[in-house]
Amino acid sequence: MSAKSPLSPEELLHLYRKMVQIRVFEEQAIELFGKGLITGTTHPCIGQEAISVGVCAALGREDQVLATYRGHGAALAKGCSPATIMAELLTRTTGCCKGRGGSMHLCDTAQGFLGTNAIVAAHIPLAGGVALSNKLRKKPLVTACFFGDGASCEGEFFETLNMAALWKVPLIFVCENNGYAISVPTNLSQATPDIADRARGFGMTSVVVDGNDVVAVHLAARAAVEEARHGRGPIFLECKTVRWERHSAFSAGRYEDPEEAQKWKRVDPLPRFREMLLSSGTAAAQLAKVDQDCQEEIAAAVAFAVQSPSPDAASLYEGIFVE
Amino acid sequence: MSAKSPLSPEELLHLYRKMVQIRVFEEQAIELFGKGLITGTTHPCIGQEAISVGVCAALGREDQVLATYRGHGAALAKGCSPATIMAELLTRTTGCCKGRGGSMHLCDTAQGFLGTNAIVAAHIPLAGGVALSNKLRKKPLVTACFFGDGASCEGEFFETLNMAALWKVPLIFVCENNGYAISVPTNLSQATPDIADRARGFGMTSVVVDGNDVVAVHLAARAAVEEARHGRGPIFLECKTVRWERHSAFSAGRYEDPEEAQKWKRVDPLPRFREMLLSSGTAAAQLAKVDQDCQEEIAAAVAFAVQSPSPDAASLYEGIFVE
Amino acid sequence: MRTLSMRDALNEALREEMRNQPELTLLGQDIGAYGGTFGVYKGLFDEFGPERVRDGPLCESATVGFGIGLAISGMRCVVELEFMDFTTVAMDQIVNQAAKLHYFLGGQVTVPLLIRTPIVSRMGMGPQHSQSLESWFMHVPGLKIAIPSNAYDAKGLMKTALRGLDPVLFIENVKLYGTSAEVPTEDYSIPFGKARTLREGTDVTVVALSGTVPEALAAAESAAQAGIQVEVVDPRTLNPLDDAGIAASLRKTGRLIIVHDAYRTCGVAAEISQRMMETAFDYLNAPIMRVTGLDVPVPSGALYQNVVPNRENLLQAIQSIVN
Amino acid sequence: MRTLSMRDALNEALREEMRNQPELTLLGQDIGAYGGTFGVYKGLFDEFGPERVRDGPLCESATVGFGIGLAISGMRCVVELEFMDFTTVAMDQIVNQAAKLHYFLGGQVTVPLLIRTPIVSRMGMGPQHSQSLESWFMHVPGLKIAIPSNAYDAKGLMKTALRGLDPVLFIENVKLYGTSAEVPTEDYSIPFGKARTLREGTDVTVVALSGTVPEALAAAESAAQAGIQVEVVDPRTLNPLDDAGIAASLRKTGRLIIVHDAYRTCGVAAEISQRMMETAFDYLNAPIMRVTGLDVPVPSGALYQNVVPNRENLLQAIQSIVN
Ligand SMILES: Cc1ncc(C[n+]2csc(CCOP(=O)(O)OP(=O)(O)O)c2C)c(N)n1
Ligand SMILES: Cc1ncc(C[n+]2csc(CCOP(=O)(O)OP(=O)(O)O)c2C)c(N)n1
Ligand SMILES: [Mg+2]
Ligand SMILES: [Mg+2]
Repeated sequence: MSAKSPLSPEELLHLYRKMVQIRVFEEQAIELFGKGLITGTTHPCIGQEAISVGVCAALGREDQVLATYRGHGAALAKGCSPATIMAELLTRTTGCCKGRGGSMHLCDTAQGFLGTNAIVAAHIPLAGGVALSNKLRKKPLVTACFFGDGASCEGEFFETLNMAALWKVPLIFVCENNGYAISVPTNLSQATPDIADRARGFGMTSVVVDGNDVVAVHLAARAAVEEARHGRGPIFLECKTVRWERHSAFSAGRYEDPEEAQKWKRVDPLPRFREMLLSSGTAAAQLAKVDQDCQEEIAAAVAFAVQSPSPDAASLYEGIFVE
Repeated sequence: MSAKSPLSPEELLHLYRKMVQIRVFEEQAIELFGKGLITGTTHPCIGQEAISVGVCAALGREDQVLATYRGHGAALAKGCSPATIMAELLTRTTGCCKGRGGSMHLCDTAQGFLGTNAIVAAHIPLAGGVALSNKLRKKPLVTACFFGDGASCEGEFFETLNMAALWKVPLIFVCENNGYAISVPTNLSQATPDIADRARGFGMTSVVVDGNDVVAVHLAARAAVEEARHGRGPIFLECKTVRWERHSAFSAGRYEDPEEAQKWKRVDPLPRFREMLLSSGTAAAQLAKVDQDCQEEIAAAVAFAVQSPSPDAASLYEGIFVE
Repeated sequence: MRTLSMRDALNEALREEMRNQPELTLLGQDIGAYGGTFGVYKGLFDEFGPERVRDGPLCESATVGFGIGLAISGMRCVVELEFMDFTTVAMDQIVNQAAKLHYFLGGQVTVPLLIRTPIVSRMGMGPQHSQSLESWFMHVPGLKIAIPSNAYDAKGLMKTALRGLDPVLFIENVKLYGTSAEVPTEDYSIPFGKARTLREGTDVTVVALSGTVPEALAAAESAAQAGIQVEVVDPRTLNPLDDAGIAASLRKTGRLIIVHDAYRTCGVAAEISQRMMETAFDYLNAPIMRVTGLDVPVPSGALYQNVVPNRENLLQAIQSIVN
Repeated sequence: MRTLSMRDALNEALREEMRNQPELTLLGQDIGAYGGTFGVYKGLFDEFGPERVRDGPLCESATVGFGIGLAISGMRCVVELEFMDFTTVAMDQIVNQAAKLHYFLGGQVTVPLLIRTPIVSRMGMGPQHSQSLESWFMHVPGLKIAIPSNAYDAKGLMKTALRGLDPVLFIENVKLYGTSAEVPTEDYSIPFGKARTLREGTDVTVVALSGTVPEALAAAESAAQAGIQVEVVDPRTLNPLDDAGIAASLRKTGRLIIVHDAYRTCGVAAEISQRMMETAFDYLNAPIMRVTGLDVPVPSGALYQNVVPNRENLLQAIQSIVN
């Protein structure tokens, strides 16, 4: 980052801090899954942190985010507390969703984080509706919706592109194209390389960005948010990235080849950003301090989660309806 | 049609004959509905004949067609007998589907007419599968799938565009853009004027044609069939047309304005084609003969249908399963 | 007291709440100037305009999804699905999103979404336009279900639905739209979970749903002439279901017949029957009977009359159960 | 005789029929090199290649639609839906197309499509990944439904399904994949509609479905120690359902408990119970009981154990019904 960087040192450090926070969180989640403390499944977003961090840093607290089961990063990037998110992964009553949602269903409305979803693409029209509500109520808010390359083949994705473009809602579609839907590589799921092309067919501004460059993502997101906030949305942002070595802690994904499983490490956005910061003059000690802070914060989150109670069977019938 | 017409006089006359056949058929269907002989509903394709006729004339008998509830025209254009189609509208046992399908569910596999469907867009993936079967079995057949502008907003439409483009199946998407989905005009259902743009986003050849010019449709279809038959499909064909004065014989559609309800007549493809034929030297008597033939043929079809028996209740449990 | 048709009663309920609740928004297709496929929205577009009575593209899944998005943003939304058969294309949004979000997100969001959908079981519109699918939705926890049989109940239940915070599926048989009942001009609402006894009797209880209620009342009238006193009970809502109310009637009469248009197997009748066996087995003077739609795809045309129950086969059942 | 796991038995059935039927094609996601989400397809990709074991984009609705298209073209197709919860996104294709086309097109097409879908009710994967939705499909005429509980039945039923001409929904609880049974090396098949008595008894009949069968057998074993002889019957298929076989057992024991993982309300238990009331009321020594999944959205995490039935609450039910 040269002196001409459009971002201030504080801004850069914020991006770094959030990326490290997410990385450490995910490493811990994998460990807890291995120990049997997370029942079901968990989908780390390791290697994709630059996307949620870059986008969410362009949003205000009241702006809204919806994301997928691979959504821990989006939750943290949007400002949710690692402790209540970790407690949710462990399905504890102190979790953000009282332990009912688990890893795939995180939510913190106070942070504008309106939920992650385990049905691929199902949250995309929900995000459309949230954005429409902002428009109808004339609130100057922007909604960002994260989803994968796999989701971009589901009908609801297209239906929402069409409705969003038609009604000009302040929505940013953020496609995290990590090259795989579980085991299916994108060349087996789409005829053309860029998912962004499809959005253009609806007359929408559509941008492709290197999803492993947090500054590039952030600048693209800033521009998109600016457009959307002024009624010139929706905007489509395709962020190219590389998936972590497995689909989830529970299933492997495609990589039989151990070489391929390590591919993400060669483009890992975190060391890349660290390099960039160091070479543009950030002190190594400053970064080490951030690393240390994040380790401590997440360790505390884990301790909080592990010590929290699990919901009991008596609670099962509570809250199916409001009234 | 000048001497340079790419179509022979026989070909032109065939197009004319099919268009008249469909027109007369639909007029009769409306009359029968008015008399209470058609129970349920019926969706005439009056004013849109040039599309099914132009496309189907480019197909061989073994090539396949799938269409919508507004599918009488496609059935006749593909070579189905007016008598069994009319009997089906009247749900008689002699109907092409034994009287079970009615106006919205026509089928004649012997003519490569694989069925019309009453769930908007649901037949589009079916057509994709039919086209895939041709490819897998190395049969040099082409499948054409008709659907409306409304259908082009449904998720399954996009899902099929994607799969068809990915697997390069010999499929022709024929969008009959008549400007309305029941009462919803296209400007309330899509942000951009051309549906064809969306297909381009999947890397597909995509053509817009005047759907009320049977020769233009036919030539575009010929080119598309040629491409698809040689493995260069799928192809998208958007045919712009104007809907008849109502959505169905049962519901009105939007036109409150009687003026607007007559709009289709001003661009009616049938008199337009007749004009063209006459001015390029076809004898009026020859056309009158065709008109007369069609009137007789459809009158006979009506007589056949009306005289045919209705299925009885005992048959209800027959044929739910093959075995 | 004045009488209103069920269509007008529903229209009035919507209109009044649209006036009371400035953020109540209607989504769907053909709900604008057209007034709804079956006219329930007549005049609302003129009064409330295109923002709040919002016609959109034909994509039921995303339409419901947008409705959920509005609802979780604190607005209230009514979505119309034009035929109950089309719930199939929005199934995930209805049962995995609308019904469950409040619960699994730990109560952080509420989903005040009302989905209106007509049953068209008695018009001969064929296999994809004739289904009564209420048991599917009763199977899934999290959705309230109203299924009124007359104008008075329809308005009162609609009011309750539009004032609560839970997702509601509102099911209306189109054959009832034209039927009239006394409807007060003063504001009233009807709580969910309270069955209504439409006719008192001592010999047999007939629980009838939706479009079968007029048939049940007619059969009861005939039975009375033969000296059999039939009690006709309309549950009015399926979730919650008034088990206690039905059981009270059964304890009085000792005999129960359940009647609905839906397919027999796994229909609501089986559930009501089983609940009665669980709570009132010792009062059963005869096996509980069900008179239902046949387990066949509904053919197009007049044969639908042999598929759904009518007063004659209901009368037969009444006569057979008392003997 | 050799033993095979249910996973391997299913794999073998598919493999053998892939060898016998050159036009049998598998569609889905993650079914190729990956071998299927739960490993049922292991090795098929290597043996039969990417044309016949065809991984595709993530779009369940069009995937089923393509499968139907292949089937009506005279090929045979197997589609995998990765979790039963995802039937919701392909609902129209399953129930309005696959189930009904043969019937309403008057028998002109057949739909030899097999849809495999696993139930994941016992893994803690939360509200959108834990549902047993078989009653929905039993409600709709036109679909055969197999729901085996062991390797032997799974292979035999799969063979029948893959040789017939009707659409089949094949439901597999993932908890059973690892369980083993004796499976002959010789070819065999099991007809649909024949229940299997897995344990003989005289005091009470337990009809158990899918993943609850091992629980039922364990409960029966415990009951035997307390002197209660439990007959355990597995219907194996739900459409057709072996009413006569279940009734025969009930006539012998005079008591019936039905157990399934699915939600209680409008589940299959209610249907079986009602059929038994209709045919064997006079043999009932006690009300028919059901032990089922609770009517709550299934929370993520370990609490699922309190949602689905287990041997303990089944044993309680057995003890209470005999007293
Ligand atoms: C409708 C639906 N189909 C299938 C699945 C199973 N599934 C979960 S994640 C996933 C892959 C999605 O890929 P992508 O959208 O690229 O996201 P990524 O996992 O790569 O982040 C699949 C197939 C699901 N949850 N929902
Ligand atoms: C999934 C579904 N939604 C709604 C309907 C009701 N409906 C029948 S035709 C129609 C309009 C379709 O418009 P378009 O595709 O443009 O075809 P057109 O009628 O203009 O030929 C609608 C909404 C349906 N049959 N299926
Ligand atoms: Mg991906
Ligand atoms: Mg149209």
